[in-house]
Amino acid sequence: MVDFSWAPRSPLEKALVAGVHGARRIEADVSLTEIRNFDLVQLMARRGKGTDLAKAAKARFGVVPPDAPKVVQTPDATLIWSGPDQFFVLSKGGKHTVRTLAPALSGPASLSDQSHARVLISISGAKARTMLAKLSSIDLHPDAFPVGAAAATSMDHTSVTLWRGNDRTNGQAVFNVLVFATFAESLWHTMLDSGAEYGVAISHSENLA
Amino acid sequence: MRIVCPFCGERELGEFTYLGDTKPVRPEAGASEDEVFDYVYLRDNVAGDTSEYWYHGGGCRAWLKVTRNTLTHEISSIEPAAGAGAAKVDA
Amino acid sequence: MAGAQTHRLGNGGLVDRSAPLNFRFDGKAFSGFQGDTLASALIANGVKLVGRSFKYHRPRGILTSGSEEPNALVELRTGARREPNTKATTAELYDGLEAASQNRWPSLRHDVMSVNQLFAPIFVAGFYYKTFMWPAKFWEAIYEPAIRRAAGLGRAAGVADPDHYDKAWAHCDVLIAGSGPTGLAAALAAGRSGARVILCEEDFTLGGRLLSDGGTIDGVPAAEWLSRTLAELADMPDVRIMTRTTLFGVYDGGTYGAIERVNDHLPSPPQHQVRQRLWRIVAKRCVVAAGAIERPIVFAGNDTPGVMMASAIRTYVARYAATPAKRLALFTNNEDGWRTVETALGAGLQIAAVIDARPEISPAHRSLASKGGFPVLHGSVSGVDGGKDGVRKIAVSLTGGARAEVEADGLAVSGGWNPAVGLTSFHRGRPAWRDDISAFVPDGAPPGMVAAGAANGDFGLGACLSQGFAAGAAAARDTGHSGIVGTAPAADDEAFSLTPLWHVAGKGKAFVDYQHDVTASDIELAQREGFESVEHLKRYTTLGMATDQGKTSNVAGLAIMAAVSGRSIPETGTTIYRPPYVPVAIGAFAGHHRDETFHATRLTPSHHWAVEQGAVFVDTGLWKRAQWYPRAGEKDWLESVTREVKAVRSGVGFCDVSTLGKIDVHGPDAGAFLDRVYINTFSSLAVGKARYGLMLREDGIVYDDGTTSRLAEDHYFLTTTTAKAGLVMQHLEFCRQVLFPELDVQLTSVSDQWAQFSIAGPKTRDLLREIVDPSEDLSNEGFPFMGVREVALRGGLRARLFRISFSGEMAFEISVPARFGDAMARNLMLAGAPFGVTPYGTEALGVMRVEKGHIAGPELSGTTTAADLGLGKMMSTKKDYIGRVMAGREALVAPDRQVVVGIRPTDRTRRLRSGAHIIPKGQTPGPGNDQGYVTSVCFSPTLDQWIGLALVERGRERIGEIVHAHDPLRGEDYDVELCNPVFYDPDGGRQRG
Amino acid sequence: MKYSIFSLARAALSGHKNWQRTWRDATPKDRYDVVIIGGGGHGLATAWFLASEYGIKNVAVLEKGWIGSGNAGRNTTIIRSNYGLPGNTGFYELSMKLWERMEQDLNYNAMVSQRGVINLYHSDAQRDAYARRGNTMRINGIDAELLDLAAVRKMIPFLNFDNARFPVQGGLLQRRGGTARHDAVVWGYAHAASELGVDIIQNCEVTGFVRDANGKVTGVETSRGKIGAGKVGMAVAGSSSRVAAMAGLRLPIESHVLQAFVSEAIKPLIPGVMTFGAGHFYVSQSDKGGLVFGGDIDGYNSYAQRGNMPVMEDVCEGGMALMPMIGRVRLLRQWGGIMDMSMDGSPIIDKTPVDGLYINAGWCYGGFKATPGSGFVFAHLLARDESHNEAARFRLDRFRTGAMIDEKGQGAQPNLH
Repeated sequence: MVDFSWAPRSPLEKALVAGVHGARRIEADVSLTEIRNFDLVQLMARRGKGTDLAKAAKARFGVVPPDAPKVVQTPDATLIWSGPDQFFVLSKGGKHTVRTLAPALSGPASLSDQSHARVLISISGAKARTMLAKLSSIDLHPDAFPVGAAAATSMDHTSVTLWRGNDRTNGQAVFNVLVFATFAESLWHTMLDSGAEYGVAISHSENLA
Repeated sequence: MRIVCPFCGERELGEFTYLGDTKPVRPEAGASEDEVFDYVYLRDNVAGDTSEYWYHGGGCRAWLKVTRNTLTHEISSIEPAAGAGAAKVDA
Repeated sequence: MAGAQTHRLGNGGLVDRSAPLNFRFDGKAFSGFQGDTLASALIANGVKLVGRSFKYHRPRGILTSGSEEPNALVELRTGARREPNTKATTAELYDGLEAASQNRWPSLRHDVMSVNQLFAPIFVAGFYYKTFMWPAKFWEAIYEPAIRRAAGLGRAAGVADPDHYDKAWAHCDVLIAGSGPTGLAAALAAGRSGARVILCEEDFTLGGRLLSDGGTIDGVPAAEWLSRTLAELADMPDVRIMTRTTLFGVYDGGTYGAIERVNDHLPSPPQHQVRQRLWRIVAKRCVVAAGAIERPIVFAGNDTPGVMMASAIRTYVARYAATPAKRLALFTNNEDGWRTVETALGAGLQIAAVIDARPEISPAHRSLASKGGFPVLHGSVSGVDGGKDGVRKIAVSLTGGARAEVEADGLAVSGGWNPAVGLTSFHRGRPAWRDDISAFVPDGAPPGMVAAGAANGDFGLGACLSQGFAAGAAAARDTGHSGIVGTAPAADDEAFSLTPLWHVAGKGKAFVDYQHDVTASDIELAQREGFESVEHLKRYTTLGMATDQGKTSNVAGLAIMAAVSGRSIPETGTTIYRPPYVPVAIGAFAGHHRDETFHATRLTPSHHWAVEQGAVFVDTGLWKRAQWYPRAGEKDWLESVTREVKAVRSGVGFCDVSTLGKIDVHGPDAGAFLDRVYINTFSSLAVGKARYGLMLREDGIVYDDGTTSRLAEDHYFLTTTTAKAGLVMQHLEFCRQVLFPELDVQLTSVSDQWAQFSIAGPKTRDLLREIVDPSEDLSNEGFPFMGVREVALRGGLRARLFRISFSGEMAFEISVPARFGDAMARNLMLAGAPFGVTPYGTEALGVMRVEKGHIAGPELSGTTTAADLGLGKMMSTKKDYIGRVMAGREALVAPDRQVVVGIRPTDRTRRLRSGAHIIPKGQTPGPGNDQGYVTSVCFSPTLDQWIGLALVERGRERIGEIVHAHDPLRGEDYDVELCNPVFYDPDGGRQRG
Repeated sequence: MKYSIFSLARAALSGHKNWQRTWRDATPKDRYDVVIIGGGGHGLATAWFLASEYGIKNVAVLEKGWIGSGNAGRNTTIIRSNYGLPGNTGFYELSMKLWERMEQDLNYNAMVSQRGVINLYHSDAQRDAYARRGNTMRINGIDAELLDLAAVRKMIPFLNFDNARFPVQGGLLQRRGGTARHDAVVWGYAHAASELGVDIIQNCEVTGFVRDANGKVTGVETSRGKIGAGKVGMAVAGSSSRVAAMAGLRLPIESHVLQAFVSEAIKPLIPGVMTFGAGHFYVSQSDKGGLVFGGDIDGYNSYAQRGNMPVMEDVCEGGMALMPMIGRVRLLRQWGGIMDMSMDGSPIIDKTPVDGLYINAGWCYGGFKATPGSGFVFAHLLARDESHNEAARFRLDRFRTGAMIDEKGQGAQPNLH
């Protein structure tokens, strides 16, 4: 009998080369970090069960899930609006998976595992907004897209879920992008091209920002 | 063109796909061939305000009813399709 | 060594004399300064002749100092970066710049094509519509090639553009076009209000006409006010000022197009930088402060090098300290032209005379003339004596009929000013005529846009500042910003008086459209021939269609048409204004999307493993799919594919089929929902079972197919074809949200969640038993055909297993979360090694599906019905579903439709090709007996011959008939037998076994 | 007045003072045998064929603006007959044959230039579809050649063969395809029809139909008064639904905007017409030197005659994917025309359910190349009250019976054709 190993492989495994891309500066003005190994569940309210879902989610997570394009943080999960009466639960470590959420939530909602369907990229740096302006038609001005804002949108003709996490300690904004896994390498290269003139610091991480 | 998705806010044209006039209503089961023909093929094709289905496929995937002027492209109102999200609609 | 700048003033101007720049024009070395344009540098070097006109190849000089320039077009840069038709008046000088004149041969001074001037009596507007008709064949062979060679302007590089472009979005409350006094005042007011402001300036220096015309604002010199204002704006974080950026178009919903020439002022873009950037600016309000364009007067010889717009001469002298003439004459019909005289005198130039078409001039100007010692002639310029080296003498018709002559080496012309009405008219708004300035002003601007200052027909400096300020403040207020704006900057208004004058009758060609060589008499001819509508005029004479978009010619042209057709100018009207306001590089509109990054690329979960295996990939939509896996020693694709098929049919193989669209259909009404979208029934499908489904469009034609499984009472897993994945999702959402909103069903795309592999061949179970946990029952009884369930894999992972077959073999599809797809491919190789497992690509997949008679893309052509595909029996008669009624129309159920049938050549060695047509045997092919065509073919290793599928009229009734495959495109004709489309294992025993 | 090099030379001697109007400026009469609504290429061609082929000269062409101001003056000037479905194939070839003799027929140089049309293919599936189409053409006696990669490289070496996202594999070539000077086609038909007595009436907008007691159309109401007619033919693509609505008809047509673009004039760069098979881009170069190009329709109903940026960008992206040598060539003008997008992508030339009213509509974006053919078969229908053989499938009721002519296989979704 052969021994099988089932090592997960990120869709960016090949494309992501840690280090600096593009212009060499003292400090790269854009940083791109892939966050690996997360749990992502999509919840969609059943017909007429939007309120029930909100209640059940409140009971499960301690917070009311977003009913507008926003994210809501809990100590161990991020609830991300993904459309009317639907949201994602993003977490680490197997606490919030379809299996663990279903008992409490499958009454008012359908659940669909998206953990492998997306790649999560975190973007920050002094020129993060400038670089993103090449990809996103959304207004990312701090007043228009504050911390906690989210959007189901497209970047470079590719569907993404975008949200603004907490600022870094140096005050720089952090933008998180969930992109479909099979498009990830392509969008990644587009991001590198877009950021090259500012210098891009590339890394990956196991930690949610 | 910018379309204000009732769920997402104002978005760029490129995120949406156009389908057509909302006026033709799919006939109930048992309708005649003539009625279905009318639904599938005939259009008022109005020059002026018209209500249209648009799909926010590049965003929240909601189908929208958009009232738009075909002479000026100005949009005067937008509402979600009856069954967008988890909206409850009686049969 | 570069020549001396003979025509540069000793001091003054905004050029940086500490930064000399060398450049070449037509191979000759010159020098200029930082801050020059190519045009100002040429003028500083005394160059007058810069180009040749389109039709007559007349010698031409620089006419203007901006993007309205019709004459001074050059090929800028060399090699792959050569840019034809570049306006010298907007090209920034850089060290090492190389430019060449164009549309001339062998040289600019001696252009053979100027012989065209001899034929000018024949080459009138539209002459080509009246001749070159006989003999018919001569058009393509003789006339047209000659015309094409002669036409055109500069030469494109002819090789791929080596530079990069990108595109970006910007958002603001108030967008301002132009940084002259109007635009800056608007920016001040809007910025102080707290609005987000973007100001776009075409030039590389901010200030607009202030840079040339100066003046006094708020009691200080304009330059001082300018620097103070720019400093204030720079301190406002939400005011963004973009130089070298032209607002070229306005689109719906307040979306504006702008082009930023990021690095055109350098020889080539620095590493990692783009040449130009296309901006899509979303603005709630827009203030058009784009100024006005001075217009020429049409008179004989008005195209002689050295005849220039009066304001341009001011710009060259004041801003660039370059002198286009030593002894200048002015021909004006308005007060503003005189400012050129003031500037010229201030710079020490000689004024030969002022020819003023107005009946009266002001006392101030009269005393200026006597102080300057030059005559003021009341009348018009009726001719210019000169040539490629410039102006020598100017003929003047004096009011009252007498004639005079003026000796000068330059002639400044001012026919008044036309507000830049482009942006405000791009939504088909027609500008309105204003008699007091004899010009069109904006009217019917797109929503949210206003024009102010000179762009609105108010030319005085004071008016520009106050209007701009008010417009900026109002725009900010409209967008919810009400900060304290303070008071508007103030200045006096210059006097403005004008006597309309468009055309001076005279002997010799008088040009309206310089670049296209449209003369006043061409316009008269057009009117005579009935082309008096302005759109006809434009199309017949090509007036206004040159690279300057008629900025200097349109109004004069229609004024002349108005005069000859006895209508007023407003009655004559304007043509439709078309974006872009200035020509924009095609590369900029494409941005990043060119070459290999034209479109996104989708990769399957096992892509990089397949690359390691040496797979050849094929583009399927956006996907890269492994097409086959060549092995050393195989001579062509056919050998590889044949090996792969044989390996599957005799052993086991696997193929990544993750590209299929996958949709989770959840909810208590999921079954009912699927019943309405599929022609067959899914509500009756048992949990743990899969079924093949077919969808129609509402018009009754087949839309898509796929296998859909029931994973739970309220959960189906639907698959689509690779091609239609996104469209089916959209269609199903339409059904869910619009057609059947009463059904409780939820849809989620899970296409990217699952890596899915087809494992096929008689040894499939052997392989699977290696990889699946031993506790799982894979026997025919324990896991029957069309069964579906979740299984445990060795090593702890869970997978979904579907017993479905596209190849016709004993087969399963296995799916695991996508990040395990790579491991799955590797583990299948490991587990299958003892059984000779063979990865196969889309070609082998295609071969096996043709052998099995399954339909795919070529048969799902969007014109075939379920019955055409042999699937008519699937159409339920017990329920309503999308497309049911329309599928019953008479022509769609006619007995003579083309239906899917198998074909095989009567000569077993014969190769088949898709696209051949089917003709009854023994008949001569013609439209009357064209009975169908071959949709799919393959070499079947199993049958050891080529086989195919075809759509053939009444095909199923004709099984066994020999027909003719007719392929004239490839010169092939051969007999084929119509046969059962299922070539392999027709009773399906293998896939069920 | 006969046009020729000799008449030009003679005219030059008199300073071109003696040229007459290209077409007479007619005032409407009370009644015509046939009134054509729409002074575009199709309407004028119909009038000319009525007069020249069918001997019906008491004809008026009513134009609400100036002739050729609709799609005849807004297209990208391509002519071709490379269609694949019965109905289209023969009709467009009839039209092509009429192009080939147009200038001699009309005594007007419309610059019909058969420099070739090549449709590039980028996949085996696309090659097979083109092979099917090309074979259809050949079976119908139309020239077609299937070129492989080597042949395409030789013919148009400047394409991106080296680092393309979707590499070119070959092309379907129709050498007889090409371009014609669109405005000149309009003026040529106007000139020739006017010479035969047809009244061309500009600035005459039809505002309604005059019907008799039986509902038969007996004339039109216009901005210049009532005009009687034996028969009324409408050739108003872009406005078909609006005009038909005046007669109480609803059509299987939607109006969509199609943008077109022209670059600055440059020296000859591109030989014939090329279409990109992996994106929305087609291009030719005018005799004046501009690259004339276009792509997909904007995709939403519109009567605005202008488009938006996404399509503009999409088209230029296609251009840069196919031939990145045009990166530095500048786009000079952009405009939009309103297409009669029919429910199967093919035209309608038929009687209508309203007696006396005939329709010529639904040209999608194929109207220009059809101009002479459309005029010919519409004249036939108006003169004989029966469809011309080559237009027999362009029936209005084909959607009801299911006999669609759907080249793209997109179904009743006009914006996808």
